[in-house]
Amino acid sequence: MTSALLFAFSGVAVIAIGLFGLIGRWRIERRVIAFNLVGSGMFLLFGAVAARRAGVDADPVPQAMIITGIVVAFSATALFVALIERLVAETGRSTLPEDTPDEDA
Amino acid sequence: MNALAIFTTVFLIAGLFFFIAGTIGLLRFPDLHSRLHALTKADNIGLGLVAVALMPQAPSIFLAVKLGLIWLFVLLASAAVSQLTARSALGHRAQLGSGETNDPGPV
Amino acid sequence: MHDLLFGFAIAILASIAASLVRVFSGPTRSDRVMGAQLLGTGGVAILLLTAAAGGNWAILDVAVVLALLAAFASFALFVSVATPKNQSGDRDVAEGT
Amino acid sequence: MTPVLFDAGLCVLILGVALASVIVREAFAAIAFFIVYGLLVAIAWTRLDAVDVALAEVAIGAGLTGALFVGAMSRIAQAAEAQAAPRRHPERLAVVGALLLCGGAGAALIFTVLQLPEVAVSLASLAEANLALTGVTNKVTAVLINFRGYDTLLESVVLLVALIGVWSATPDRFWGGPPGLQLAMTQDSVLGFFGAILPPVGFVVGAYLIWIGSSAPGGAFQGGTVWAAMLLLAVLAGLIDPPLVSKRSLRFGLVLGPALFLAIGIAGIFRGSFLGLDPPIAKTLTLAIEVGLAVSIAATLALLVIGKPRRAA
Repeated sequence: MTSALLFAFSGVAVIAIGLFGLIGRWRIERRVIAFNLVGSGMFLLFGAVAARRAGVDADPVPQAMIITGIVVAFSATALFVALIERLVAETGRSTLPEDTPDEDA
Repeated sequence: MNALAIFTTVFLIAGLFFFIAGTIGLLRFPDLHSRLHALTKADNIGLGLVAVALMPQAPSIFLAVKLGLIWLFVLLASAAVSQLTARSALGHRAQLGSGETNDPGPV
Repeated sequence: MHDLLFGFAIAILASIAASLVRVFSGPTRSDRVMGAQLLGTGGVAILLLTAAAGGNWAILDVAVVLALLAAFASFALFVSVATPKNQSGDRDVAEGT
Repeated sequence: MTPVLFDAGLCVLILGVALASVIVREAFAAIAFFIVYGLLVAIAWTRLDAVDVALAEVAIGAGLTGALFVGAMSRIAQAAEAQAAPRRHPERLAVVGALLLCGGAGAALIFTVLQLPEVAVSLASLAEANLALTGVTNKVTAVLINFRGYDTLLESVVLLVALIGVWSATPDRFWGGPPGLQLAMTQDSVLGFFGAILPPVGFVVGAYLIWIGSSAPGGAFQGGTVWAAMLLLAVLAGLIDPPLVSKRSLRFGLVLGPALFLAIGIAGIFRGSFLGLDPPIAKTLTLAIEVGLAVSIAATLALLVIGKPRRAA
């Protein structure tokens, strides 16, 4: 099934884009979005690879696992956000210490 | 092509017209309020025509009613959001230049 | 009919793709919300079309949830636009500097 | 031919939106793009014949995650106001290195996908063969509640742990207070009107999704998420206040689903196996678990979006 392969490759590309955001962005709130893209790309890759078999009913097991994954990813993101908020409240910055530019930089 | 198919096609073409017109308006109109006006055409009429077009294709009355309900939901949401958008734009114009700064800009 | 419906779905996809420009360039937050809102409506239309084309009417439920949640997301975005102490944002007035 | 064209267009759009959410300058626009991304991926799931996943994606990926980001972004922006804007451009070498790394990772993944056997290994026929024992006809629901019930049970516990984690980030002086901030626009008439109309409709839709989940796409996660969104809408519109995190009835609602699931699972030991649902009453048990889970999921997800207490009780 060509379409499934198409979506699988898109999933790969989304993972790569998210990875780039994760590396290339310094503000943590942007990194959270990038991180979610990586996760979503992986779900898409997983689901599309599982859906390659044309003509037969879709496999329910990967679908169930992806639904579980989406919910867990959301809860992890919420935890992530709460920790960032605390970090910002403590430090006044939304970048990690090692990414904060020196005053003379 | 039977009568139902013609009905569907005609309504879909009309719906598509409103979607494209709405998008062009959203892109080309000069200010927020006229853009909003264009947007609501796509929301309200475009989707409505698509929903009506597909009703004869639905295998049961229940599904045809569901198509109508979906349109109704979008209509309701769009009306309220548009109202809020328009009002917020007016409100912000009033306090122009008061304490609004540009985003520091993430790198 | 199947191909015809997909043809219309492609056309609407192209149309909402164009409205992404508004989400990208703004200039105000309200503009971005409006662009996203048009994408939501177009997404609903596409779901209706593909549901009819494939005869997979369960997709209509996705459209119902999308209609509800798009409204919810618009509201969440909107509340952030309208929060008075909003220091972070881009300009919310086209002619502002 | 046209469906493939449609899929190709959809893929291009998904990639464009994902890229835009990473490179666009304003954080607000990035969030708007992320919401649009979730919507487009949901359409992709329907194209992959995974309507259950599409429902979960559109509700959580597009709706709730967007709301979570928006709330977090404005709070972070307020707190980090004093932050000197470090608007520096990364060194060109670093960008090239990052691009190479990401491109390499992508190429490796594509190579792996191409190495996979032509025909995907599928458990579909196995699920099909045992479907009659579960009393439901939606295979995804059968997998979630019955075949791989332990997965779902643990997941519902993970949600609770995440919520405890979020609450743990509360500064001491606010502990016991209601979560979230006082909203500025509780008196807005349009929002109030809309907030009064939409939640009842949404609650019916959520209940419908949970009910239909046994025979068609839907279920506890999808229905529970719609409920969560409606709860949040009512909070946004100022119709209800978030409860104190120390409230006993709230805590009861949070653990209802996992506790019920666990209790039924333990009862299953005496009839055969842990988490095994007795075939004659499997449908009833499944529905009971789904309703309990949906209540807990709705409460937990809504509270995860609202976040930790930010004012004293």
